[in-house]
Amino acid sequence: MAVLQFREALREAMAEEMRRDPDVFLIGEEVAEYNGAYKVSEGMLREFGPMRVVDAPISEAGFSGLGIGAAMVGMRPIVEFMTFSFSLVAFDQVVNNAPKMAYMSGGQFQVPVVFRGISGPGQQLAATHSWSVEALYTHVPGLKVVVPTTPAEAKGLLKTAIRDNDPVIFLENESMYGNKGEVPDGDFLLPFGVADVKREGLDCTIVAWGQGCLTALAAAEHLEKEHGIRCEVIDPRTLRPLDLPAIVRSVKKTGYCVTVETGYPTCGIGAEIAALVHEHCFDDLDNHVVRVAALDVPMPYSKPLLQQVVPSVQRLADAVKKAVYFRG
Amino acid sequence: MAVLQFREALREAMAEEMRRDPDVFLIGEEVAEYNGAYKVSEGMLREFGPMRVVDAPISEAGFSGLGIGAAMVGMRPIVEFMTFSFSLVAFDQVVNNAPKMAYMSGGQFQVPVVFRGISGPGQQLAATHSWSVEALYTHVPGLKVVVPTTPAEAKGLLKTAIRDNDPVIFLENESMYGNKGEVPDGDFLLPFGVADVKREGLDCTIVAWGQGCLTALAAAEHLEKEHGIRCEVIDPRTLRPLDLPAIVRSVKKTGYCVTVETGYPTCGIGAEIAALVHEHCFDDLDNHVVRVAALDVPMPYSKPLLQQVVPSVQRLADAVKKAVYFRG
Amino acid sequence: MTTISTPPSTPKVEPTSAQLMDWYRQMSLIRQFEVKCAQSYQQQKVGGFCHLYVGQEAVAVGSVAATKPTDYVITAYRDHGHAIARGMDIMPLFAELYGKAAGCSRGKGGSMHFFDKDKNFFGGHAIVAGHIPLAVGLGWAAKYRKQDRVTLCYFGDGAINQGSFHEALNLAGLHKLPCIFMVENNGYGMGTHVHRASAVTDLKLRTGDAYGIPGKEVDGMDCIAMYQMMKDALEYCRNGHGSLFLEVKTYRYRGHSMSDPQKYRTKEEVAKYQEHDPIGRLEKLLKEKKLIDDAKVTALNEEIHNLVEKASAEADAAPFPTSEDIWKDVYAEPFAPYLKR
Amino acid sequence: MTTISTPPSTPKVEPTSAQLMDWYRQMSLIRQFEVKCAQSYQQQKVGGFCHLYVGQEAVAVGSVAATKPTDYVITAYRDHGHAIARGMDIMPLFAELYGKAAGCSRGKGGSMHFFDKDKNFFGGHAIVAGHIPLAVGLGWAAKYRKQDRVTLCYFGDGAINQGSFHEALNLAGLHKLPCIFMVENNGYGMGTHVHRASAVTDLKLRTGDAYGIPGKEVDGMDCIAMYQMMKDALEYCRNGHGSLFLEVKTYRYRGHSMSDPQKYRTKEEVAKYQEHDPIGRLEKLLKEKKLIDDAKVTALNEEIHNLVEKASAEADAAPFPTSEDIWKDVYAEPFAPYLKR
Ligand SMILES: Cc1ncc(C[n+]2csc(CCOP(=O)(O)OP(=O)(O)O)c2C)c(N)n1
Ligand SMILES: Cc1ncc(C[n+]2csc(CCOP(=O)(O)OP(=O)(O)O)c2C)c(N)n1
Ligand SMILES: [Mg+2]
Ligand SMILES: [Mg+2]
Repeated sequence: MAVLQFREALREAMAEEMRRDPDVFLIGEEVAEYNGAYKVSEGMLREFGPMRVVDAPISEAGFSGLGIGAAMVGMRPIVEFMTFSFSLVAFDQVVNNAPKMAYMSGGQFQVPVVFRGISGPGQQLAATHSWSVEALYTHVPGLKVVVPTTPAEAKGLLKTAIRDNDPVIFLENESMYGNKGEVPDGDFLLPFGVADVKREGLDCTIVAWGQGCLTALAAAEHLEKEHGIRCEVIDPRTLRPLDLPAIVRSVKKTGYCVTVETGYPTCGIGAEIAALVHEHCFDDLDNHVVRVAALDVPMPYSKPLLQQVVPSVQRLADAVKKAVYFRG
Repeated sequence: MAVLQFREALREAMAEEMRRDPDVFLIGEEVAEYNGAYKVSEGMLREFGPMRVVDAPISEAGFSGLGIGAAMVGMRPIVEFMTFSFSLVAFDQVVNNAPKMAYMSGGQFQVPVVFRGISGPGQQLAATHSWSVEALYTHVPGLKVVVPTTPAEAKGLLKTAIRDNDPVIFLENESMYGNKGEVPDGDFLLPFGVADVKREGLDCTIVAWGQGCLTALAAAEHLEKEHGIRCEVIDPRTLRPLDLPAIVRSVKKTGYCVTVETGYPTCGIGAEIAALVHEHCFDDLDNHVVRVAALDVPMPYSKPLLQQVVPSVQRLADAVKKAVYFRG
Repeated sequence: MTTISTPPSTPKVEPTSAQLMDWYRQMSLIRQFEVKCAQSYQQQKVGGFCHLYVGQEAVAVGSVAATKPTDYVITAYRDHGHAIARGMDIMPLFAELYGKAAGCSRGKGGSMHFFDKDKNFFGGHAIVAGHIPLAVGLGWAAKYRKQDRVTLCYFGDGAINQGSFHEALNLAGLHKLPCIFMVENNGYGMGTHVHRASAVTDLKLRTGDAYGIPGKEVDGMDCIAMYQMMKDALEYCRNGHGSLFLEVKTYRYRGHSMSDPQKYRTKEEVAKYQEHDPIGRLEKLLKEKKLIDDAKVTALNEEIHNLVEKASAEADAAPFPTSEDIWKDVYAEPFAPYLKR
Repeated sequence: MTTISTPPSTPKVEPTSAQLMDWYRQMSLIRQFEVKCAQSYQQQKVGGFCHLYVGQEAVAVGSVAATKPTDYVITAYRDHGHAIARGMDIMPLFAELYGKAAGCSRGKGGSMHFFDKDKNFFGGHAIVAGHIPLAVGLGWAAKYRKQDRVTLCYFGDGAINQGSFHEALNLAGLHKLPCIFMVENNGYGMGTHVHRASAVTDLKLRTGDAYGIPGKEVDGMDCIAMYQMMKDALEYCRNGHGSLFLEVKTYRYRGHSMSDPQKYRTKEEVAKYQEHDPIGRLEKLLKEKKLIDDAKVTALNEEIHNLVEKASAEADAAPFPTSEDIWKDVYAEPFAPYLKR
């Protein structure tokens, strides 16, 4: 077990898989000579050379499609979006060609491509550069959507994603790249569709992933210390497939459920989970599911505004209190 | 009051607004010389000429952006997508440049553009051509999303959309273009954010719009005749802004709520409405909100399969029965 | 700028009589297939959009004839001709059109989405130009694996104005990928003439200075010219010179799709092109060469007619997919347990 | 193909001494603004991505100088220089960088999103090439309204490989819109040299045969050459000849953004370009013309320095937007009642 940064764990996963399987290659903007805009692929060009670590022009639709086409003949491309905000210029490739090829060809062509990169609001990048794309992509059958929270998950889930035979959307977060954690050496894979109970508790279930999960853990800590509210934090880790049983199990225990996400509130992941939880726990809930999300506006640049738009530990904690105390 | 086809009502709205306001023009593929792929703009080239009814190359990102840019200087472009499935190659323009310009410029530049066209599964067009885009666009603050159900609404809402100072997504449906209905002459405008009670009932609320609303009305008819279940059908008409009070009023009366949509079930409009209804009617609901949507798969071509994937009158009726009878 | 070395003008390979006969047969088969397809569409056995290849037969037949089975072929939604030229049986094609389980895409794709992995036929794609980046990926894979495979990518004149065409060709030019980009310029994108859609209508010029990909023009109503041009083009790509862009001048006799009133052109215009009908031209040559006579032509068409009728009938009688098939192939695990059901 | 009539090579207009002095002042102002901006970034008064214009000053100053106030100007995220050249006050620019309510975009846009409606400055756009179709829309509006306005659209060498560039230029070429597309070729898209991103590196060639839009090259380190080329270009567009593509050879001295280690180039390379520094070159000329001397230069820079410091301090002292402002301008109704709150 080594202690690695989140970005190092991602790099280790990619490098190990590339050593294992010659069909795996990485393509994206600045991934090679620049060593990655966020240094995730640092040193990989040196080890694997320019055919396997490939700098792409600013042509997201072009190189996403390149990855999909190569995947149709059994290669396993890792397509890096500098941020998933830029995947929107390649949207048709990602939501049509990648997830529907298997179905439209009657199962003849699988598309084992991984699209990975940053999602979520960064440091004051303003409206067009601050997308949280979970909801957009989880909406689409044929895609799988993965959001690691810890460095170990970053490695274990990315290795699984690369070996998976379906197109995988793998969402990372700039503010988490430097986070450190223990990461199992070698062939460590985590399964899709299996949630992780990041913190146990009896009073309220919080469903959160990635950046939002760290917010949830901090809020849970605060709530227990200051208010004696013991939250159970469930991290789905993959939003599609979703480990609904794990969420339901927890809600049946606590009777309360709060979701948190950095994306827009309308038709978000929180809406889906709320609908599902109400469908499966109607008689167990002591209050409706409470959703915490970014405010319903484009991301502003100005720091004090941005800090209010993105869900904070305080806003989440207040929401949990409101949820569990609402009867009186 | 004339009786018009849905497509004629749309044409009347556009023509009237173009006569009123020289800044209004229509651009899209085959809208001019071909008279529209679905004959919505038939005859408009003759009346308004090639500068105001403009055939575009197959460049959705290009001509969407053209519309947005022209709108920034006060023109009121109507951009027709032959179907909204093709808006996905222009996604960045529609979800970034259009809805965020006003915010990012501190209110200096409004974007009064209307994007209109077909949404929803057509006649066996298969996976890439059968998108219901409501959820994708309603997700995005800065956009308004309109879905007319009757020819009168088609005219009244489109005229409002053209005069609106924000970008509007206006969703039509191929199978409804031939539908006839009474349409008020002249300056008839319908406000955004005001739902219409399409059918009154005491037993169960069905929230539905566009194609799904017609399915809902048929199902309501059947349910009352065959089972004495009196459904109230609420048509929001605009999904953003959403007339939540109207929905809540109805659910408080009926105690049951079912949503229906032709789009994918995950993170759909149904999920949002379900979450909202639970938030606002927790103590009034006798059962959780039930969602009916397309099955969670890409649209298949084969007719018998497609008919099962798209919500049918039967499937909706069964869902309502299951919802209201679930206790015993 | 990157200097452009155009294909070597080697003396043209002369096709054998057997080849010519084979092409004549293939083109006739495609045409009769399409005629039957139109009939079945009227009978509502075919749904969705249906784009016929009538008039363009020489393009698919002449170009595919020059390829190896190991080469990759990908095209747009007007894909019936390419599929047949690539050697796909017509029964599974009819079955696909009729939405049957025996279809080449198991009834999930329809007219616009024919696929055949064994034949290295990568579809059948309905989003205009959306498949061109996929072709670049196929070319990339071949280069990466050092395989002797050329990717042949067909698209229409209307596709040239899509951003994905631009991004794909720049990538192909940049990496000198073994790809042949073939625009079937039939004059129209739906009802819009090239002159009204493309700022530059001499399409073969659009890729040289822009992407360093040489452009060549060829007569798409002449399958021999198609074959010879493709022979050179494939040679050029196999020798690692990079990509090529071929502008094929052709014409579709039928409407854009089955639901096209065709007000944008005159009957005379259509008739003018039909004078150069690719099948008629080859037939004339074969008669001159005494390879066929009227009797033989009648017999051959008779034989093809029967083949087509038989295949269509078989497909018509074949079963539809089952409800369970709805859930199949959404993910690689045939029945993903986690789908909302 | 559409024959290309290139701009008339009219005898070059010679700028007046007053103009030269003004440009020298503007370029110096831009540079000092950027230097202060870098300093404030280090002090974390500026957030997000911040792309400096140092080295490219002559491009914005020389080109904007040739425009009328009624012309439309739009650019990408490296927009400080263009905004200043267009005559925007620097206090609101600093205020925008510091996220203040007094910012030119009310603190909502930041460095990449400067806007000024009164100055016909349409931003400031962060999605590479995403603004080029907007420029086509501005050109369309001018033509539609029969107004004498030319749209000037700036973007970088990296933007050329985006699909939206392609779709936009085809539309502009097709409708002969009064648009000048100016690529500021500073050699790099982030850390990627043009040679590694563009199949054809002689960028001025990429639009002629492809879109019927003539391409011209100009020295972007020489504001006089910029001005003269733009004079001709504007003339060409105003006379209804259609669009033009100008490849401007320039160079950025600083990193791509504030967080760029610049391992992709050598100090020597940067130094080589700095020998042709646009400000230094003009200063030399002005001295030859006896319009300035060292004393005057020092005084001028002193004066600009004080201006910059004063504006920055004012902006720094100005208030942030309020929580209510979060909800403002999402929709045209300043505070849309129906937003989820
Ligand atoms: C992105 C996109 N926009 C629009 C369409 C609708 N559409 C289908 S075919 C077609 C015309 C294409 O013409 P061309 O490329 O010349 O091919 P042809 O039909 O002539 O073979 C159009 C506009 C589409 N399928 N995809
Ligand atoms: C669609 C998109 N992809 C990627 C990026 C990230 N990005 C921002 S600037 C840049 C380089 C652009 O280079 P160039 O166009 O030459 O402009 P310059 O920075 O040199 O002025 C990249 C890759 C982006 N903003 N948008
Ligand atoms: Mg065509
Ligand atoms: Mg550059």
